[in-house]
This record gives sequence, structure tokens and C-alpha cells, in this order.
Amino acid sequence: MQLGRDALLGAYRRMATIRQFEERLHDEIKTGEIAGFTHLYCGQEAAAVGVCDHLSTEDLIVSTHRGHGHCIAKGCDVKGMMKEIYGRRDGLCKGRGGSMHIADLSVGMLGANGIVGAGAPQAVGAALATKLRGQGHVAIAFSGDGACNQGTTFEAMNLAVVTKAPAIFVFENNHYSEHTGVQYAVGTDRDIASRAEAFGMKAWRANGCDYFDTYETMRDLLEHVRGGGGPAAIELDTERFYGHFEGDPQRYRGEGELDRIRAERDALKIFRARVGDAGLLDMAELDAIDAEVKTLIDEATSEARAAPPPDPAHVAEDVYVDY
Amino acid sequence: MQLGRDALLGAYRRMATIRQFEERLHDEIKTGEIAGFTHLYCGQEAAAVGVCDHLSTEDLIVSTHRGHGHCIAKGCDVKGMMKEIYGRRDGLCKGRGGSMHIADLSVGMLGANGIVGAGAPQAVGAALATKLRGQGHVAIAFSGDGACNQGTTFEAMNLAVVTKAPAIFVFENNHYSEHTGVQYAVGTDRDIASRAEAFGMKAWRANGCDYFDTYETMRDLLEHVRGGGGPAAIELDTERFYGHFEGDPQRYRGEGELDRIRAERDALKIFRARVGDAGLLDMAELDAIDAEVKTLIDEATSEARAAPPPDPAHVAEDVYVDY
Amino acid sequence: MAVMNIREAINRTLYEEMERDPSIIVLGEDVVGGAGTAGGQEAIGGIWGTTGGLFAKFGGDRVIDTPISESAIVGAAAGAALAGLRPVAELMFADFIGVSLDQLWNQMAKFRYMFGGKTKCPAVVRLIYGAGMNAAAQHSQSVYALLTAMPGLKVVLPTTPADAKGMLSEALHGDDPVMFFEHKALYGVKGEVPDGPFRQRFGEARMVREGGDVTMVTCGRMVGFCEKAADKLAADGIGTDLIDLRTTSPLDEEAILDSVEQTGRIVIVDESPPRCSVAADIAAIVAEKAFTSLKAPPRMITGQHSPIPFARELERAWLPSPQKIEDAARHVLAFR
Amino acid sequence: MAVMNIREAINRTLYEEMERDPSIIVLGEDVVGGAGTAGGQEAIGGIWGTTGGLFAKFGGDRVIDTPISESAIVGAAAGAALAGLRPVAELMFADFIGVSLDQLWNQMAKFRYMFGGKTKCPAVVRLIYGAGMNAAAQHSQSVYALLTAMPGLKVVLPTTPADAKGMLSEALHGDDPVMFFEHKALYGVKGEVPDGPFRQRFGEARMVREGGDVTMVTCGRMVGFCEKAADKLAADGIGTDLIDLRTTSPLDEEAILDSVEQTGRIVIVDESPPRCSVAADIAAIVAEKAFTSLKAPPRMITGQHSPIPFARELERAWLPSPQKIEDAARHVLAFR
Ligand SMILES: Cc1ncc(C[n+]2csc(CCOP(=O)(O)OP(=O)(O)O)c2C)c(N)n1
Ligand SMILES: Cc1ncc(C[n+]2csc(CCOP(=O)(O)OP(=O)(O)O)c2C)c(N)n1
Ligand SMILES: [Mg+2]
Ligand SMILES: [Mg+2]
Repeated sequence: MQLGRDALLGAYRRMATIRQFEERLHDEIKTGEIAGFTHLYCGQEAAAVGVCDHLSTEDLIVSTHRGHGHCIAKGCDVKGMMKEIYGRRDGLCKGRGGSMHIADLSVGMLGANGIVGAGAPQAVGAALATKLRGQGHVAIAFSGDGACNQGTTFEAMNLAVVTKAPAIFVFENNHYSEHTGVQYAVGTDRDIASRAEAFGMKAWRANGCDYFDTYETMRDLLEHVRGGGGPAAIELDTERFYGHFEGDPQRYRGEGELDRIRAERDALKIFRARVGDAGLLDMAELDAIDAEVKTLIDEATSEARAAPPPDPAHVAEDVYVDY
Repeated sequence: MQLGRDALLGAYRRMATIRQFEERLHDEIKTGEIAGFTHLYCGQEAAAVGVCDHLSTEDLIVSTHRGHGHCIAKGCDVKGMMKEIYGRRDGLCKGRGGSMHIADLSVGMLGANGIVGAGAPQAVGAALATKLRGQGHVAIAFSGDGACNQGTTFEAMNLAVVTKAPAIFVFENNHYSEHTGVQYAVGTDRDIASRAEAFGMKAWRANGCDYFDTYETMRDLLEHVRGGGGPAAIELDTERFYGHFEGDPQRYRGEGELDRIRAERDALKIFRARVGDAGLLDMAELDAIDAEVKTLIDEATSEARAAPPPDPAHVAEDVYVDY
Repeated sequence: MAVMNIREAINRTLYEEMERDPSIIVLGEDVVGGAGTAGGQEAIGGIWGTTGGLFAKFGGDRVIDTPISESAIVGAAAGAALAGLRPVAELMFADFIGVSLDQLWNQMAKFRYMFGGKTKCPAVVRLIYGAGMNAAAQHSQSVYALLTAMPGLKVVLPTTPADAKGMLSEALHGDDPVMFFEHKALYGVKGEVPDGPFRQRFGEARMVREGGDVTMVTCGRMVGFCEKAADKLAADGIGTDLIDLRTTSPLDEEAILDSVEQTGRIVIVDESPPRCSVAADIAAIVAEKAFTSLKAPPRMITGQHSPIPFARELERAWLPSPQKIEDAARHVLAFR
Repeated sequence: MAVMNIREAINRTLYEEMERDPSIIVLGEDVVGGAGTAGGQEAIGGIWGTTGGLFAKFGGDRVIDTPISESAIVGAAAGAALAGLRPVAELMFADFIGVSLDQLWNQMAKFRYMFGGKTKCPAVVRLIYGAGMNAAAQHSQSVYALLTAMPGLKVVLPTTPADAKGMLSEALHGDDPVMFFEHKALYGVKGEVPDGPFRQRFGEARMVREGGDVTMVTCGRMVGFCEKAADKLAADGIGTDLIDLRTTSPLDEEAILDSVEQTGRIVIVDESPPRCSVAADIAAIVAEKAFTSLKAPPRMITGQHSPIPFARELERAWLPSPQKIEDAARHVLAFR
């Protein structure tokens, strides 16, 4: 672990922010005030943060339907996100996008995406852009274990290899695509990373519930990609704590599964244990961060609730720059 | 070699028919009488025939834009095909389809296809049909080395593995997709068969210019698939003797390449050498077949030239069974 | 006659038809649910609940969960149909034609024609479509216009449980590829459904009400919106001919033209964006074929020329509304 | 002004714009040609010959051969555009939107709106389209109606070398995704092209000729067919307002409505199948907005409601013809 105190505190803060943001949404959705489909990222915090902690604003990411964690990890404004999810005028996307379509190009977040697998080719294109600029920046496509069966993802991997684009495919394997298990949907009995290898790129594997494992594995990977070694992939073994979307009865789970993963695979607990055991941080410091994050999320929520809705008169604006 | 005389003569006849059919087309196209895009199969005869010689009418195949060879190997009527390519009323598809869209379901030929990669998922569906009927029949998708980069092909391979469909992916690697080399377009430095393996299926490799190698390798493959072993793939290393389509100047070829493949990789010459060396057939018998085939192709061509065109009044018929 | 909602009508019809015809198979993402999980299959039976119970009855060779790969799903349906089955493929959201269009448009729609009329492709594709649930730009679209434009496909949009049964059954008896649209906001709509075998022919519009003063032509969820507008008009003594198209391909031109001949005034309501829409299609047909009957310009009430927004207020503003429809009717009635 | 054909105009404009703006890249199948072969790159420069010479000048980082994977090509263009480049992606045949529609329709068309107007996606997609070369059902289609229906896209169809240059240049200066349609049968059409920087605004139709008796509205290859019909009519003293739309999205409604106001009679010609077509779209707009000017029903001459057939005789019968257009004009003129 070569991470300094500030880096460690920052990483924890970002993970805690994702966690609390999502837990709050889980509660708020029950009130009926939040419309549409919401896919919670809870459980995968170490993946988003462990990857994005290596990135600058010029490094680009493309996300999925389960994108809140990627947004927060990449630096999107949390209050703007909350307003967006509430469908408010001053949301990050003016209430037009909602949970599944949050983007903020000013921090290099090119967009969540409601179409499974759509982001992967876009990341290759973004990587071609960074390659042309020649400053060592990368573009990352987050994909799920389900998305890794979509033709677009395969095509993107091949195109990245062929064009030697500095594209990175992060496969967050949370073992489910909706209600289907990865054992079924990914036909090969090898892992997802092996599939990426078969397309001709180097692939890494890490524990996506462990910030340190993810972070350190990504360091190696990025050395390869930023050094001109071509595209790469990483498979992160992780967990989703809630249903596929809010309202999912999760009858596909094994008995005691949720309890087990909450107990053994909780990214925040694992982080606390690791920094505690190594004597790097004090638990009280982390508790203080939790409290600060709670304040932030409280504010974000109450501000979002109170925020004005979009003006229906503007419904058909922002379609074109100029038409 | 366990093939009897009749089987050998039949195999040669089918390959010679493809060869002469295509060579004749190559000449006829220059007269300007044949419309549209025509992709000649010449050079790949051993692939189509070596695969299809194992199949009954209940085994199904799905073909490509370069489909004449598959059609002939699967038993489509040669005269009907020629008329179709000439766009005649009594062509196999009434002149509606042309070279790229020949089909004859009565012999288990589900269609050539102008969309690269479109056939692969269809073969999986056809295989699910044969599986449901439970009589050990298979469905085969022919694909090129270029088609193997299309998302549909990847999706199809995964779906076949997941559903344990008796689907077979035959990759005819003729080293080019249009003007692009396979070394470039298939990003991995492993072969195409390895890619199929990464999707979780067993894969074989054979010399697609050698009837015997193709035929015997397919025998093993089919034992696996018909025996319920799930889908399989085979990569056939083969050659295309003409341009991508008629009119292609082929500037992408290496110096002397065409002469070399004509000399060393000619399926008919290789067949003759193999049966001659083994003393299985007399060259005179094969010469006689060549002559018979020539008569057939002469007739097919002159009949097609003289055949009536479609009646424009029927242009919008056959769209629906019932509308 | 049993009373049930559209969701149930679809589920029961699938069940009954699969019992009748062993060549019918169902495939799609989570149509069973739970494949490869500890919880086991049939955990949920499709996120829309329309395919529940089929796996338990008909087994995994006929009710097939697939990976996320819509091109392969639709393509497999196309191939299975060529090979003699009657596949029913599900696109969980109609918006996913974006990743599977080729197999619908260039493949199943064209086989019969390209192959000289010597084959058929009796595949049914179920597309869950429409706005009203704040599912935003990529999960709310009404893609039927795009598919109506494509020769070789039939396009079907039931708005009642009876039609859902009748038209799904018709699709499963017919020999052409059918795009069967299920509006996600209409699944709960209840109604009487005939018991036993029952088929509703395609190309026969449903006269929801006859009034003689103004013609309203629509389909899908907009039928209900038009009913509300027509009620308002009725309160002022204005009678509406309300036509639920039921199928946009084939189109019941006769029903439309007959009504316009009498009313001379038409409002066409369509939840799609305006350009090259079914609304425009019908306005064009009416203008060309009922020109001399028209007493006022045909009026189209459609969605906006923009993607569909997320926020409640915006989605509502994006869509046609009973109020806009009523206003349009009054407008064409006032035209002199 | 130099005289050149459309193929050359496109090639030169790409060259000049790439010289001007280093953020322009070109990608697609065989846009260079020869990658990974012994013959070497630039062997051919695109099967249509429109991208020849670009690789030699701008190199492999800006002129990129791709594997056969249209979703990845268009998706990469979408992502590159978000990331600040101006990609020009080629779909060798427009029919291949079947395998790449999502990236056009649900991605690049919707980014700006979904993301609250805070981004732009200046991607240009070149689609080679149209019938006339007996390329049959999957290589002859005029898919512009489908894309015109999609809010967020601009749809451009040059019919002269000057427009090809002016509109391609406009696309490469603008900030919205542009679907740039090139008719495969028009590549050889010659004409004068302004030297130096030259842009043609979108949404401005071209008045091919003014005659005042009947309005013809069309685009693409059908402009030439209409000219033939108009010549025949002119021989009988009938004057045609012939409008080449140039862009179907945005649409120059004003040009159409102005003409119809004067003539009262309109024929719309479109090489697509009839349903939900651009022809229907325009007929609907005219019926709604020029109702009182119309002296005859708008008449649409389109392709058939069938796939496009292969045989010469059939393809010809499938398409509009100068004769059918002339007949339609005489029909609307005779209407009383
Ligand atoms: C093209 C497409 N197909 C299907 C869906 C419906 N869908 C949304 S999320 C999802 C599962 C995705 O699984 P995975 O990639 O593992 O991501 P996770 O939900 O586990 O984060 C599905 C099937 C979709 N949105 N887009
Ligand atoms: C979806 C799609 N993309 C591109 C094309 C244009 N095209 C036709 S054949 C071909 C090359 C195919 O290469 P391969 O699969 O190796 O087959 P081969 O031509 O060598 O038989 C291409 C790019 C097409 N028809 N369909
Ligand atoms: Mg998952
Ligand atoms: Mg090839």
C-alpha cells in the first residue's frame, strides 16, 4: 500500500458517498417521489473508486444503467446528481436524463447508458481521441457481466485491439444480469477476463469489493495502457447489495446470500479492516467522514426535494446545437 | 480415407460443378448481362463440399454473400441458380433475390445473405429447431474471416453454447474481408478457432483447400455435435481465386500470390493428386466428370440467357403469405 | 367470458397456444428468470410477468432464457421460424430494436420475398413499448412507425385484453413475421376476454365509438387519451368516431376513409415523434384518398421532435394529452 | 469553379476539411484498404473511391480501417465526437444501419438532449444508399425516412457535386450528428463546384426549376427522374416547380408551402417504400398547412410496399419512373 493518508481518506469518502447516496435513494424511492427505473450501485463501491482514483479529468469514462457509483467516483456533483434523479430543473442534466442518463463531460464522465453494451464502442472512440492527442490519457468502458455478452462489447474489444486504442474494459462481475446468473449467461467456463484475452488484449483480475486490490491491479494495468501497450481489460469480482432495480423481489438469490455478502464482501468494512489492521487510519476519522457524508446526502436530498421542476415549455429544447 | 468410389466421384463432381459454375460466371459477367454484385466462391470448393457431404436434407445450412458454393454443395438446382443470377422469372427465387439471396429450403439451404454476420444467429435458431425435434440434425453457419468480427457472430456463438444448440460455425478463412487482411481485422494473434474456443465450444482446424482434410475433420466434429456435445466450430484455411466481387482490381494481393495459390492450393488439383497417389480413381474418370459438368454449365448458361424475365406486374407479390 | 388484464391475457394466450401447438417456443432475456442462480429458474417469469408459468409447464427446450444479445435473440427466432418452429421472441423494451434491427428488417421481413415466395417466417416478436413510466429516452419509445415502414412485417398493437388474446392467437396461427407491441402502461387494463379459441383478424380497426362529427384515429395508449377527449366533446354534444387501428400494418384504410367521408374532419393521435410517423402516414392517405370529403385540414397530435424526457412534468408535456386532443378536435370542427 | 463528379467532390472536401481541422478523422471498412495485406495500405481507398488519398496524406491515426463491425464503427464515432473529435464514419451501404442503429438512434442522436444540452456530438456518418444498381433487397435501400423520423439527427442528401461539397463542409463545421447520404447511382454526376471554402446551409431546399403550374418535391436520385418528367410536361406548356429537398431534417417547409400556395397541386416523389415515408410526411404537412391552397389531392409516387427486387425489370418496376411521375402530375393537374 503506497497510498498516503489523504488518498486513503479521499477513497473512503468517495466510497461512503456512493454508499450513502444509494441507501438514501433506496429509502426515498419507497416514498414514490422518484420516478422511473433506478439501479443501485451499492456493494460495488470499491470497483468504481478503485478504478477512478487513478484518473484525471482528461481520462474519460463511459458508464452503464447502474452508473451512480461511476459518476460519484469520477467527480460528478452529488447534489446535481440527486436533483437529476428527482427530475428537477437544475439537475445535472436538467431533469431530461434521470438516473440512467447522467453525464458530465467537464469531469470526463461521458454518460451513463440505458442500453446494455452501448458504452463499450464509445469508449474505443474516446480512446482514439485521447490517442490522437498523444498525452497518455485513457478511456474506460464500465460493463457488467451481462453486458459482456452483447455484440457491441465484443466488437469494441476487437476494434480496440486492432486500432491499438488506449481503451480499458472494466467488467464488474456482480454475478447477475437482471435475474440471470453469470454461470448461465456467459457460456464459457473460463472467466470474463479470459474472453478479453481471446480478443488479443492483456487482462487482469481483482477483488472488486476490495479497494486496495482493485486500485493496485489497476495501477499495473494503467502502466501497460498509458505506456502504449494497447487496450486492456480487468474483471472485478463484486456484489450488488440490492435488487436489479428497485422493486426486484430477488427470488433468484440463494438462501442467506444477501446476509453473507453484506457480512463478508462489504467494501467499506473491508476497507476499514485493511486500514485498521495496518494501522494507517483511525476508525474515528472514518466515522467522521461518514458523518460528513451524511450531512452532504441529507442536504442533497432535501435540496432536491425542494427544487423546482423543469418548465414544460422547454420540453423540446436542447435537441440540436442548431437546427 | 474411408470414402467409397461413388462418394469420391460425387465429391469431385460437386467441386468441379462449383468451379465451372463460377468460372463461367466470371466470363459471363464481363458481357454485362448479369446485374448486381457477384462474389465468386472459386478456390473454396473443398470447404463447402467437405462440410456438406456429411449432411442430409434435414441438416440445415445458412450461407453468406459468397454463397454459390454452399448452394451447390447442399444440392440446390444448378440451372435454377444460374437463372436466378441472371434475374430470370424461373430462377430459384423468381429473380427477386439474385446472387446474394439464393435459398432452397427443400434441400435445407436456408439462404445466402447480403449482411455479413447475419446468418450466425439464424443457424442457432435453426439448431434449436433441430434440437427440439430430437433427431440428431444440425444447423451450420458458414462465415468468413471478416464475418467473425461482427457482433452477431459473437452473440450467436455465446447463445449456442448457453442453449447447447447443435449449431456449427464454419469459418472459411480466405485471409481477406474485401480488401483487408485477416492479420489486421482479427485482432488476436491466435487463430479464429481459438476465438470460438474462448466462447466455450470445441473447435477444429483443417485445410479448406483439401477435401479430405476438411471432410475427415468434419466427421470428428459432427460426431461431437450429433452426439449431444453442444455447438462446435471449425476454421478452414482456404483461398479465394478471384476478387472480392467481380471488378475488384485486387491490388492488396502480394506479388505472385494468385499464381502461387492457383498452383499450390487448388482444391481440384489437390483432390486429383490425393486420389491419384492413392490409386483410388483414374484421372480419366475425373476428366469425364469435368466434361459432363461442362455440358451442364453450358446448358445452364444458355438456358438462363434465353429464359424469360420476370413480369414487372408481379413486383410486389410474395411479400406476405397473407396481408 | 373471464375478466382479466392485458398482462394476464398475454400470459394465458401464450400458455394455451403452446399447449395447442408444440412448435411454439418462447425466448428472450429473463423470460424464465433465474437461470444459473441459486434461487433457481422460474424465480420471476419475466420482468413484465407475461411469461410466468410457461417454463414450469413446457420446459427449457421451449422456454429459453438468453444472454443479453438481442441480435442473437431475434436472429435465432428468424432461423427457428425458417426451420419450421413458431418462435415468440421478447424484446424487453421495444427500444432494443436499435441493437437487433437487421434481423427484423433485413432478415425476417425479407426472406419470403427474396426467396421467391418459397418460404415463410412465422416469427412473433413481442416488443414492450411506450411512454408514461418516466423510463426516459431509451426505454419509452413507440417504435411502431419504424417497423410499419418496413414491408414484410405486420405490426400489431392491442389495447384491450380481448384484442391482446385475439391478435396474439392470430399471430401464432399466421405465417408472417408479426411485431406484437405491448404498451407497458397498459398491462393493467382490464376487460372481458372470450374463453376458448378466439382470433382477431389483422387489418380490421376497432370502432371504439361512433359519433359522426369528427374522426379520431389512433392506437395504443392514445386510445384512452382520445376517449377522454371524446367524453369532453360529447358533453358539448359533439360526436366522435374513435378508431383504434389495432394494426398499423396492414392498415384498415377503409375504416378511416369511411368515417372521414361522413365527418370530413379528422384528428390523428400518435405517441411517436411527428416526422415520418404513423400519424403523418394516415394524414397523407386521407389527403390523397378522401380529399373531396375533407372539410378541414387533417390535424396530427403527436409527441415532440425530441427524445423523450425523464422528469414527470416533461414527459407529460412531451406526449399528446386529452386536452391537446380535445383542442385539436375543436379546431378542426371550427374550421370553415 | 472546377467541374467534377460527386465522388470527387466528396473526396476533395474530405481532404480539404481534414487539412483545415486536425480533429477530423475518418473511419470505416476499407476506407483505406489493404490493411494487413502484402499489397499494403492505400491499395484502393474505399470501394466507392471516396476516401482515396486520405491515408497517404493524413496517416493511420486519422484514417482508420476497421473490422466488419458497424456498431463499433458508429459507436466509436459517437464516443470520439463526445471526446472532442469530428469523426466521419462510413457505412459502406446505408442498409447497414440494421446492425448499427442503436448507436445512431439511441446514442448520438440523444446525447445532447439526455445530457441536458451540456454536450454535443459532431459526428458525420456517410451512408451510401439507393437503388438502381440491382444490388437487391439488402444493398439498395433508401433509409433516410427512418433516420428523418429520429429527433437529434440531421439528414442530408446531396444531388449535385456543389451540394456534396457545400453540405459535407457544413456538416464538418456544425456541432450536431449528420447523416450524410450518398446515392450510389449518383456518384458519377458531374457539375461545377465552387473553389475554396464553401458551405451550404441545411434546411434550404434547392429550386431546380420554377414553373408555377405543379409542384414536385423530391430528393436524391429522384430529382433527375422528376426533371425528365418536367421536361415532358414543359413540352406541353406545363410549368413545374421542382424542389430538391437537399435535407429532410431539417425540412424546408417554407419552400414547399410557398410553391403549393401558388400551384395548388403537388406530386411528391420518394424512392422509399410508401408507409411512413418522407413522401407521406410531406403530404401530411401540406395537407395540414396548405389545405386551403390545395386544388387537388397530393399525390405520392414511391417505391412499393415490398423489399427491393434484384432483376433489372423488377427493380425498374419497383421504383418511381419518369413516366409515373409525369402521369401523376397530369393527374393532379386534371383534378377538378
Ligand atoms: C440492449 C439492452 N438489453 C437489455 C436491457 C435490459 N437490462 C437492463 S440492465 C440488464 C442487466 C445488465 O446486467 P449486467 O451487465 O451484469 O449489469 P448489472 O445490472 O449487473 O450492473 C438488462 C438485461 C437493456 N437495458 N439494454
Ligand atoms: C454488415 C455488413 N457489413 C459490410 C458488408 C460489406 N461486405 C460484404 S462482403 C464483406 C467482406 C466479408 O469478408 P469475409 O467474411 O471474410 O467473407 P469473404 O468475402 O472473404 O467470403 C464486406 C465487408 C456487408 N455486406 N454487411
Ligand atoms: Mg451484473
Ligand atoms: Mg474472407
